[in-house]
Parts: sequence; structure tokens; C-alpha cells
Amino acid sequence: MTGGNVLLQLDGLTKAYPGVVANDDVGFTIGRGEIHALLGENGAGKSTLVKMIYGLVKPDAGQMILAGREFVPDRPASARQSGVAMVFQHFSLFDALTVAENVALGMETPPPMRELADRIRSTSANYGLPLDPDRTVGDLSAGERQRVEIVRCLLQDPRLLIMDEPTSVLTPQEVAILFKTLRKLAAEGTSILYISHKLEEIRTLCDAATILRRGRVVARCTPREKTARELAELMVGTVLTPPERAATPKGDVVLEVAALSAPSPIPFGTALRDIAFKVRGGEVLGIAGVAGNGQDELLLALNGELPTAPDCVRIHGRPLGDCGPQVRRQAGLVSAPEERLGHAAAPDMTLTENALLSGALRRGLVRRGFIDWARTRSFAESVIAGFDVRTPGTEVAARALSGGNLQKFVIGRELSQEPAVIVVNQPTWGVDAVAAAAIRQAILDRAAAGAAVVVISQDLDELLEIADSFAALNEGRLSPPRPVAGLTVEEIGLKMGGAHGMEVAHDAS
Amino acid sequence: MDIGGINFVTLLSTLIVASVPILLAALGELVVEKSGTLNLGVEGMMIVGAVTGFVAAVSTGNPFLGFVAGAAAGAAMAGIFAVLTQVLLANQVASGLALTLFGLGLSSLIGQGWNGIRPPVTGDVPLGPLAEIPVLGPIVFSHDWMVYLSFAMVFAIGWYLKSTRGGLILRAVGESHAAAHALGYKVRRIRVLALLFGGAMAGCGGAYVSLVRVPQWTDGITSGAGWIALAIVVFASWKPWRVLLGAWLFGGISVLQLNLQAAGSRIPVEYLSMSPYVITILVLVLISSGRGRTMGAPADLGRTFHTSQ
Amino acid sequence: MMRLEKRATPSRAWAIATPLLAVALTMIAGGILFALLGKDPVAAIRTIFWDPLFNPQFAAYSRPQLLVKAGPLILIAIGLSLGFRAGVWNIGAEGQYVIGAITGAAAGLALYPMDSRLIFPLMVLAGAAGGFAWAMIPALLRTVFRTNEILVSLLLVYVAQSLLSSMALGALRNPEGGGFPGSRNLSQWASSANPELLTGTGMHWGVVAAFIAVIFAYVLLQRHMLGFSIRLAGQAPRAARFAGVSPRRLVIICFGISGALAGLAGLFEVTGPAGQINLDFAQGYGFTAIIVAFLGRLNPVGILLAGLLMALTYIGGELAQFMLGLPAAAIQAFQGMLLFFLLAVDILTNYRIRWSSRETV
Amino acid sequence: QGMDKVKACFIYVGPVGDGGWTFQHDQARKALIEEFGDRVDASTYQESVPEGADAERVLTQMALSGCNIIFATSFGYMDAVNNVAAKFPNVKFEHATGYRRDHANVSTYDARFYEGRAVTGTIAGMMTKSDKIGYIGSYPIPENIQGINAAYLAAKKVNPDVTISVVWAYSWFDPAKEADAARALIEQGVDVILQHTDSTAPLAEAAKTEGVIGFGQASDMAEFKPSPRVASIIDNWAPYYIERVGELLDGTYEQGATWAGIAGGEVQIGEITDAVPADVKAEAEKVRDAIASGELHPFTGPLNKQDGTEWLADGETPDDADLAGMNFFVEGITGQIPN
Ligand SMILES: Nc1ncnc2c1ncn2[C@@H]1O[C@H](COP(=O)(O)OP(=O)(O)OP(=O)(O)O)[C@@H](O)[C@H]1O
Ligand SMILES: Nc1ncnc2c1ncn2[C@@H]1O[C@H](COP(=O)(O)OP(=O)(O)OP(=O)(O)O)[C@@H](O)[C@H]1O
Ligand SMILES: [Mg+2]
Ligand SMILES: [Mg+2]
Repeated sequence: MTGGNVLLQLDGLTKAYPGVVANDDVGFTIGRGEIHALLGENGAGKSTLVKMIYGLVKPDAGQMILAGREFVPDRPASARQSGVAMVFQHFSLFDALTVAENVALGMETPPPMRELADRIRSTSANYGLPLDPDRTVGDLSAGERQRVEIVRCLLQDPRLLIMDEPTSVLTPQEVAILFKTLRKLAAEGTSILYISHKLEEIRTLCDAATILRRGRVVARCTPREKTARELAELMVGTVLTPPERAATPKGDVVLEVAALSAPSPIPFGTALRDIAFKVRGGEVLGIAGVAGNGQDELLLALNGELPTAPDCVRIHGRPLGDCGPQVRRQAGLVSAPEERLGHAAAPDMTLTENALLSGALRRGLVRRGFIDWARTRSFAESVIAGFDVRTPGTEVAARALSGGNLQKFVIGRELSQEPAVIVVNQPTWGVDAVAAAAIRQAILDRAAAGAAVVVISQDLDELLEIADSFAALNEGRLSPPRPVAGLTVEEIGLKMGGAHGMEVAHDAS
Repeated sequence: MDIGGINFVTLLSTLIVASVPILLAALGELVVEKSGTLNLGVEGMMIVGAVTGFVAAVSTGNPFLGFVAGAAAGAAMAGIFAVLTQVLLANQVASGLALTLFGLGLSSLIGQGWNGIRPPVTGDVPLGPLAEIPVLGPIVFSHDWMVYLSFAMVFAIGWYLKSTRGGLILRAVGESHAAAHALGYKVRRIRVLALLFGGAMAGCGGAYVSLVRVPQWTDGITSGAGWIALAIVVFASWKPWRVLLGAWLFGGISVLQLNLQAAGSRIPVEYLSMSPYVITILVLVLISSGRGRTMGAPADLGRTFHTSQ
Repeated sequence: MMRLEKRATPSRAWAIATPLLAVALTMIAGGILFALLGKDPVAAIRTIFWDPLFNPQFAAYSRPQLLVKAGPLILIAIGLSLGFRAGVWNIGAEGQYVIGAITGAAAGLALYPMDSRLIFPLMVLAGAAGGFAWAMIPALLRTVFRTNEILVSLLLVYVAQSLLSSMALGALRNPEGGGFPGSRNLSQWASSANPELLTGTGMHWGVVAAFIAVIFAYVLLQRHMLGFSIRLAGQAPRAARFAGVSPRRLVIICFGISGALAGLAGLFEVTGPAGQINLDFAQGYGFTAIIVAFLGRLNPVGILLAGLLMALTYIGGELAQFMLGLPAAAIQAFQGMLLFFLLAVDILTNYRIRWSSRETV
Repeated sequence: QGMDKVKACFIYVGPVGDGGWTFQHDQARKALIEEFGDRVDASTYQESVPEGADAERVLTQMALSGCNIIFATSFGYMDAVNNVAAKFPNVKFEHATGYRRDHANVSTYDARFYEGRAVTGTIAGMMTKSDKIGYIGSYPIPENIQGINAAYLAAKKVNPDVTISVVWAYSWFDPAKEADAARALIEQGVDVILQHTDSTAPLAEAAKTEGVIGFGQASDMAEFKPSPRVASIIDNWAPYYIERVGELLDGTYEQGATWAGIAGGEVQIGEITDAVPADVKAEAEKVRDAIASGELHPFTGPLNKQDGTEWLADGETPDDADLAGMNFFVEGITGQIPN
């Protein structure tokens, strides 16, 4: 790449956090109009790097050159002034505000509201991402929310657009539309720095890739020239093996859900509508869906945090829809919500206390209301040993564990309770490939032992790998389950709700 | 306009004055809460404002300076709260309570030797013939300038929050500090500024008590007005207009119960004197029941914001 | 610039050291305040913290008085701390204290002048029930209508005070009291009296109850599932729901316990040290107990110590008033400062402070 | 047995700065210092002591600190005073407005404030143009009821059409509430306000409306002269305090129960200002002097109670016990005493 074509050059960027060096001497260049991928395992330092470019985090060392000039963004506003725009990994949207207000907040000098609304309408339509500026963001689907973020960037005519895992919340059809938009932008000369864990996507979209491991650049490549597996192995640094599954005979129906409807207890959440399915002992039901289509609510309704009519949920034929989590645990149901810190585990409590949190009943850790701390501690120890949780001991706070280790602890805690029914949401979210494989294997082992398993996940590959039957959740409705054998990704995409009305826009562009 | 021996023109005119302190304090607290901070120390800021305003007005002979000093003192108290909660990340509920306890002690300390003095008069705004209009004149056009200022603040705050960029950013910070931070807004700075403003408003409201409403200084003179102001913010679903309504409602009941007594009502006095509080509770119940989320409550209200960078 | 870095695990050493540091800082700041008031700061601090305990002239009397003063503070603070740990904010203990005293006294006075050993236990039950019932108002409004419990419990204090006036002047007024407000003196009627149990110790049934409450709360929080649920709900409300803790039940339980304990405190006070229902009965124990709860870091043993410390500042403060002419308000401001400093230094427990020259975002 | 030096201590229910009840007691304390100089140490006092357990502790600590005589200046200290007196037989206790003297070292003292009410009531009755006078009561206790009845009877004597409205503030000292109460009364057409609460707030409120007058209470409240404050009832404790401490010094101190009024100088009528016409002033002074000389008792029969039953026969006057327990309005007052 010649000097004139380089938009951004990074050199020796280093950023240390207590206990971790998030970025260590990172350097690469991005050309004008280039779509550049940044790859790496969880915690490899991708987000930290782009936050430095966006002025949110100050590097400890190193320099950046943007369009031939030294670039030292001291805050996001100055980065935006230099033509850098960013779509965040975790949405930076305000639920209670309107689309136009959200867009205005991301701009340096927004025009008056009425003019801005017009510009949002025209720009969003122009790029095939139609938006109504007056709607409240909290009421939008995940795909639409992402559009708000993108349109917010586009309105500022960026020279460099940073996208941190934009597709994890999109259906395949929505991804296709997004890619079309990005290619159009690139063709107009905008450079794009693209972060994703979805390697096939990277292969179809990106011109170049930089791979990080533990904060260092370990490889550079052209993704089209590599297979997804090669890319993954570059990231992890080891050879990967898929999980094994024994073909076990299926037993009787253990979990039966019928006519399950419930309003969402979460602000701006999705109501569940008339959900029905059955899971047999030994069977794994995979439920796919784009984030925000009722996954959290479904888990709550199954584990008892969201009570419904008694007949909506039956375990071994017993109606339990109106019972709380403890009664359901008694009946053999264990669950692991998506959010580990704060929901599945109490961040400031020790691992022992967190073991008690859900294990008290089935592991007999409490007698007449009084806690047997010794037994609780040994239960925690057995989970740590059994699931290879890396921790200094049982008496550290849950939040001191890395995300992946905490996830192993949570899943391990639930699976160690001899469950009859297992409900997990995003079991391997944010977990590295080796640990993810271990978690999937543990779930399959439990199924083999006769448990009925419901796995809710946005990772289609994961579902195809471990599920026996499959259903998709879309706006609170569940498609009828069907066997996984013979299913294609396109079919799944359609079941997941198509492109949420994007076809119209698709045609327009 | 006499009903049951009570003259409603004078009643309305009185309740407008009676509600000014809680109106000012509640408007200030509304801005604070919109930015995502819950400051329960309104009573403490009000009473320190009341004593400081009183001392300043008496020693300078100028009520205007009294209100300025009251506002400054309220803001200084809010500054303590801001340091505790925004810099030292202390629990907001406990810090607010501490502020009130400290304010009560501090005010009585400052006020030693200032009891029983007559402050300079804050005169009515001369609106000439307007004040002579029957009914409307006494109700609307015969008050001091703080009354009109407090009305203006209702408009100004409503307009600021709804139609300006500053207001938009303030609301955004209260909705999601994480997102606002990611977009590069200085969450802490915005919250501190909102707190200082809220403190100034509470201090002003306190000064109104000691300079106009009563007018004199004595320990504990605000007698719970700050708590009522907090209740009114919830009552108003965080909308400035409804704060005005709530302040009038509470002011009206407080004034009415004494009027009923003076008119020889047969309702026992203790029930009359507890009625403003009971009715406030009932209104709170009505407001909060029925809906999923308390309408208008900023999503990040009362949460501590911290980012390690 | 100061930079805060969250600790992976809260520091145990600092958890113990911070209250001591806060007391030390308060002494320094308070000393400055007293100096500004023209009093000798060393003498003032000594009079407040030393004389009640060790001055030969006063100590024999003051030391037991520490228990008398600390008893209700500890009893109420223990109840409040359970709620505060669970994120349930009962700010209206003062009202529950008053109502407990009224119902307890009323139960006794209804039987006046009967002579029975059963009267006092009956009054204790009535006092606890009164405080419990008064606390149920905000609790039920919270659980049924989602009404903010902080405001309701607080507003009910004013209502309770109106009721107190009305009782002192009306239903419970001493018929032989010359028409003056105030009930019969319950401490002078053998059946209802809550006397000093061991002469010269200040120990009365209320203090005994406070000690029992401390032990009860300690065991509850350390060993019992309910205590675990309370801690869990306060630290991670969603995790608590996941564990099967019902937030509504917790609100009811926490308000119930704190209301009943506050009511008990009121009953023991009205039958013992105060002696009668009168207009001045509400002395702010319910509010001071909030400070005590935080000062004790919401920990039962901490609250025990904090209650004694608070009592010391009251009794020493009284001495400082009439011995040194220190105004009552100065003592109140001093107590406010104590809480400020405690809240301020609390950060050392959960965060590590780093000083860096570079600006931070 | 006389004493060389007396340490006199004071326990106050309110802040010294209240400008009313406690302020007047503190004035009397200062008068002691003035009167006796080095022979009396009257520097020890404690303000804002709540009635109840705290009072008992403060009294004990004062006794321990070497006080010879302690003035407890609120009715509610009654039980505490008697309890502590039992433990310190050598310390003299003087209890204001109380009636229990369980031990030989407890004395009580009070003032006949209702005598002053008869004077201000006379002015009120003659000055009111609307024939409506208002009374801000603190609590519905005998002392207040005596005052309301005395004021009403005096006003009615000079103005048969007069009516009286009573508002209870439920506080001895709450300026905000007193101001509101005064405002409410004025809105009801009242143009003379009598107050039985201690702050100047009602006068400040009266000052806002042309033609409304009031009276100083407990202290002279001179800063509202000449109007709205047209006269005042002043509590003057200095003579009593000087007398008692003097007796202690020269060894003639004995237990006593004092209830003095205008004659004894404990109740003083402050200057009647020129805002009052000369004839009204003359009439008021006549009433004052007649009470002082004993010719006139504010409650002289025939008088009926509010319900119409007879209280005092023609020419009869009540005895002190009857007065001290007064719990009814006299005939002609329309309001109810809260119960
Ligand atoms: N604010 C922070 N304070 C402390 N450590 C941090 C902070 N932000 C990130 N880290 C640490 O820095 C490392 C890199 O984090 P970063 O978020 O950049 O990873 P990532 O590559 O984006 O991972 P993911 O794929 O999970 O998004 C991690 O170990 C993380 O724990
Ligand atoms: N908030 C925190 N407080 C203290 N230490 C932390 C915190 N967050 C992360 N760490 C530490 O930083 C290290 C990296 O954490 P991080 O969550 O980024 O791990 P990771 O690289 O993403 O690992 P995994 O793949 O298991 O999720 C961990 O060892 C953890 O102990
Ligand atoms: Mg990331
Ligand atoms: Mg991670």
C-alpha cells in the first residue's frame, strides 16, 4: 500500500490495565476505502484498541497518524471532528429517547431537530436502512437499533468507520443488507475497521485482517485467502476439535410448554406470545433468535422468575407455571441466564456464596434455614475442579474471575445438580474456543445422562453442533420445533424473522 | 367567593406564596434526578439556604443579596454531596440523609443570635392597575418577584430539558451513563453541575421561607419542606409543569387546613394537621400504581457511575 | 489526578480501619469547628469522648447512661440495617418508634391500675405490633402499588407525630395530670415499669433486647438463608430473583422486622427512661439510628459499637454544652460530619486509589 | 444556714434565641449575675433539652457538677425533677409551671398569665372593627384555655358583639406554623390577633396587612412597635430568681409554691403604644391596675360554661385548683377544645 493511500497508521500502541496488558506494541495500517478486519479471541484487546482510536482511552505509549497528520484524540468529540465514527460493541443508545435525539447526541453540531429528522429519513433510506426519527429507541428491534447507530455515524460523513461486532445481533438477511451498505461506503472512499468473531463474514467482506492474541499482533493476512478454520487457529494458537456426541435414545417428555404468553418484566422488553414446545429426556432443543426477541423473557418464564398460568409450564407433567424458581429447582430444573455478572452470579459475593445461590436446595446445603458453610465450600470446590475454573480459591469475589471462567463456574454449578431439565441462554457467549468446547461437551454429557435440555443461543453454528431439534424465536413467538438434520443457515435465517421488513429497503437501494 | 366560610380568592393568593419554597426546591431536584442522581438532602440544603439567606439579607439590608447568598449556600451543600457521591462514589441515599442531618445542625449553628430579627421586606412587584383587577388581581398580580421568578423557572427548566442540546445531554446522562460516557460526554461533570444547580434552587427556596414566608430565622424553619419537594418530583413524573401542580396542591392543603380551623371547622385539629402528609401519600400511591415503570423516572437514577480508565 | 481502581475483593483491613479513620478525621474537623466557635478544641474533644467514661465526677453516672442512650439506637439500627442491606429503605423508623410507644402504652393504660405481671409483656407485644403495623403501610404500598417507600415511610413520621400530640393531649392524657399534656407515668406504675435491672448499670429490658437483636442479626446474616437472601438482594437484585428470593416478601420482612424493633424501642423507652407519652417523646432516635446503621457498616457488631459511640457523642455533647458552653447545634453538626467522613473514607474498602499526573476521562 | 457562694444552674426547653419563653428565663439568669456578682455562679445552662429521659440525665449531671440550685423551666420536666431531687437532697430544685413537690427540696413557681390576657383582651375588644378577634393557641391545655377565656371575657365586657376564633398551632414555638395560622385568621376577617405561642411570626404576618394588630408574648417584642404590636405580656422571672437565690445565700430558703401575677411583677404589661387611642389605653390600664390591686378578678361570676351550665355564681371567683385544671370554654365562645 502506498503512502498516499494510507488513511490511518498505528504504531507501537500500548495500553495496560491492572493485571492485564490489553494492547502491547500494536501497529498496522488501514488504506482509504479499505475494509480492514480486526480479529482476536475474547479479551484479546480489540475493543481497547478501537477505543484508543476513538479517543475514549488514552494509550500508554505509541502513536497514530491519520491522513498524514499526527492524530492524538483526547476525547470522542475530537475524534469525530477528525472524521472517525464508531458503532459500539454494546449499544450506546438511550432507550427512553427518540431516534432523532439519539442521533443528535452522537453528532458534534447537530442541525435543528426538524432538519435532522429529514436528514435521518433521507440518509437512512439512501443506504437501505430506513428509520423513523420520531420513534422511541427502546421500542425498536435489535436490528433497527443498530441502524440508528450506523445512521448516526453516516450523518457525519466519516473518513473512518469503526464497527465493533456489529453483526452479533443481526439475522443473516440483515447482515447481507449491512454488507451491501458497507461496500457502498467503501466504494465511496470511507475506510472501515471491522471487528467480528464470525469468520465467514470476515472472509466475504474484508480486504485485509490483523489478528490479535493477548494484546499483541500475531498475524496479518488477507482473509479471502484463508479458511475460517485457519483463521480461528491463528486466533487461538492451537488446533481445534469439535465436541463428540453419542447418539442416545430419547426418553419421555420431561419439559412441556404450552400456550405460554406473558408480558415482559424488563423495561422495553419483548412479550412472549403463545409459545409451545416439548423436550424429551436426552433431547437438546436449540432455540435461535436475534437478541431482544424474547430470549431473556423465555428463560425467566422457564426458570420461574416470570410466573405465568400453572399449565403453561409442566415438568414431568406437573403444572408449575405459577411457581417460583425454588419450586422449579425442587422439580429438577436448573437454568443459566445469559448475563453472568449480576444475574447468574452476584458480583461481590465469593464463589462459595455464589455456589449457595442456586445450589442450596438440590445439594442440601441448608438445614432448617441454617446454612452449612463447610458443605457449600466443598460444593464450590468440586465445581471449580470439575469444570477447570481458573481461580485462586473459593473465597474470591465472582467479579474477580475472567468472563470465561465465571461462565464455566456458573454452568458447572447448574450442571452439577443432577438436573432433569437444563435451560441455558448463550452458554458460550464471550468464552474462548477451548472453554466453549468444554462447556458444550458438558451439556451434551448431561443430556446423555437423561436430562431435557433447552439451549438458547444466537450462535447458529453452536446450535447446529449440539441441538437435536431446532426452533427460532421472533418477536416473542416460537416457530414449531423441527429436527436439526438437514437444516440450512438460510432456512434458519427466515425462521428467525427474515430481515424485519428490510426487504423493502433492500429493493430501494 | 366564600365557600364554607373560606374566601377562595385569598386562599389561592396565599397558596401561591406558600408553595414557592417547595416549588423551587422540587424544580432543582427534578433537574438533579433527570441527570441520574438522587439527592435526598434537599431539606438540609434548604435550611442552610434559609439561614444564610437570612443572615445575608439582614446584614446587607438587601433581600436580593439574601436570595443570592441562600442559593450559594445551597450549592455549597450540594457540592459536599457531589464530592461524596460523584468523586468518592458513596451511597447516594446515605449521603443525602447525612446532608440533611448536617444541614440541620449547621444552620442552627450559623443562626445563633439571629433569632427574632425582622428581615428587610421583599416587596411586591408593582404591577399597578393589574393588581386591582377583581379576583385575578390578588391571585396573580400582587406578589413579590420571587413568585414570578419561580414561575419563570418552571418554563425555563421545561424548555431547557425539552428543547436545548444541554437539556438533551442532561437527560441522556440520566438515562444511561454508560452510553453517554461512550459517546464522550463527561457524565460526572454534568451530574455535578446539575447537583449544584439543584442545591442553588433548594437554597433559594429555603431563603424564601426565612425572608418572605415566615419571615424570620429559627431552627428547623423549613420543617420538612425538602421532603415534600422530593415527593413532589415523583408525583410530577419528572415533569416541570406537574411540579407546579404538585406544589400548589400541597401548599393548598397546608393553607386550607388552617383556614378550616380558623373558620371553626369541626374536623379535629390533629387530622387537619396531618392531612397534607396523608394526602401527599395518597397522591403518590395514585401516581405510582397501575403502570409498569414509574413514568418518566430516569433509568439510571441513583446508580453510581464509575469507569476505570 | 486521583484515579480509582475497583478492588477485585473488598479489603477486609480497610473495612475495619475506615470507621476508625472516620472518627479520627471527625475529631480533627470537629476540633477545628469548635476552635472557630472560640472553644478550646482539645478540651471539647476530651469532654465529649473522655469525660463521660473516665472523669471521676461524672463517669459513675454517665457510663450506665451510655447503655440507656445506646439501647434504642442499636435496637432500631439493627432492624434498619437488614433492610438497608437488602436495598429496602425504611427512613421512617422514627414514626414506627412513636407508634410502638403509643400502642404499647395504650395497651398498658387500658388496664390501669390493675396489678399483674402480665401487663408488661402484653405491652411489649403491643409495642412491637404497633411499630410493625405502621411499617406495613409503606411496605404494602410498595409491594402493591410500587409507591416509593423512602418517601412514604418518611411522610408517615409527620403523621405519627400528629398522632402523638393527639394522644398526649387526648386519649392517653393523664386524667390526674391537671389537664396538662402527657400520659400517666408508666415507669412509676409497677405493672408497666421497665426499671434498671441491675442498679448502676443502666441495663433495662430495652438494652437487653438490643443485645439480643445484635446476636440475632449476626446469626441471621452469617448462618441463615434469610440473611443470605437479604445480602443477595441488596448486592445483586436480579441474582436474588434468580435464586428464588421474592423481592416483595423481602420488602415485607425487612419493614416488618425494622418496624417491630423500632416499636419495641419506643415501648421500652416510654416505660423506662422517658416514662410517659408526651409531646416531646419523639426525640429523633429513629433518624439517628440511620447514622448508627451506616456508621456500623450495616454489620451487627459494628452497629453495637457505633451505637455506643453515638451515645458517647450525645452524653459527652451534653457535658460539653453545660461545662464549656458549646452550643447544641455544634454537636449535631459534629454528628453529621461523622457520617460524611465515614461515607467518604468508605471508598478505601472497595477501591484502590492511584495518583497519576495524566488527565483521565 | 447561709452560703458564701451559690452555683445556680438552668435547664431550658428551647433555644435561648427563641425571643420568648426561654429567652426570658435566660434574661432572669443574667439578672442574677448582675444582682449578686461574684457570690453567684450562674454561668451554667443547657438549652433545647427535650422533656423526658434527656432532661433527667442533664439534671443529674448538673447536680453532679456541683449546682446548688437548679431552675427547670418547663412543665414537662416535672417527673425528671422529682426523680432527680430524690437522689440529691442537698440540691434545691425550682420547677416552673409544675405542681408536684414530692421532696422537700422541690419548689414550684408559675405566673398568672391570664391576668395579662384580661388587659390585652380589653384592648382587643375595643380596637376590633370587624368584631372578630383571633387567638393562636399552642396546645389545648389549662394555661391556654385560661388565656382564651380571660381574653374573651374582657373583650366581651367592652364589646358585646365580639367573637373569638382559635387556631391551635400544636407547638410553643414554630414560626412558620404561627405565621400560617395568623394569615388564616386574617383571611377570616380577624383584625386583632392574640398569641399564646412564642415567636414574632404572627406579628410579622400582621404587619403585612393594614389595620391588623397584635401583642407581644412572653417578651416585649419591641421591634414591632408601635404597630402591629400595640402592647405585650412579658414574663418577668428575675424578681423570683433573685429572691430565691438570695434566700439560699442568707439561709432563709424554704420549699414553696408560688403563683404570682401582675401584682407580684412576674406578669408585666409592656408599653401600650400610641397606635391605641387614649381612651382604650386608659381602660386597659384601669383593668391592669384593678387586677394588681386585687379589686378585679378576670373570672368573676356570674359565668356559665360553654354548654350553658353554671360555673361561677354571681360575684364568685374560682380557686386556684379550679383555675389550674380549667378544661372548658366559657359561654359565648363557639369553637371546640380538641380532644
Ligand atoms: N476498563 C478496563 N479496566 C480494566 N481492564 C480492562 C478494561 N477494559 C478492558 N480491560 C481488559 O483488557 C483486556 C482487553 O479487553 P478488550 O475489551 O479490548 O477485549 P476484546 O478483544 O474487545 O474482547 P471481546 O471479544 O470479548 O470484546 C481484557 O483482559 C479486559 O479485561
Ligand atoms: N473488574 C475486574 N476487577 C478485577 N480484575 C479483573 C476485572 N476484570 C477482569 N479482571 C482480571 O483481568 C483478567 C482478564 O479478564 P477478562 O475478563 O478480560 O478475561 P478474558 O481474557 O476475557 O478471559 P475469558 O476468555 O475467560 O473471558 C482476569 O484474570 C481477571 O482476573
Ligand atoms: Mg470487545
Ligand atoms: Mg472476556
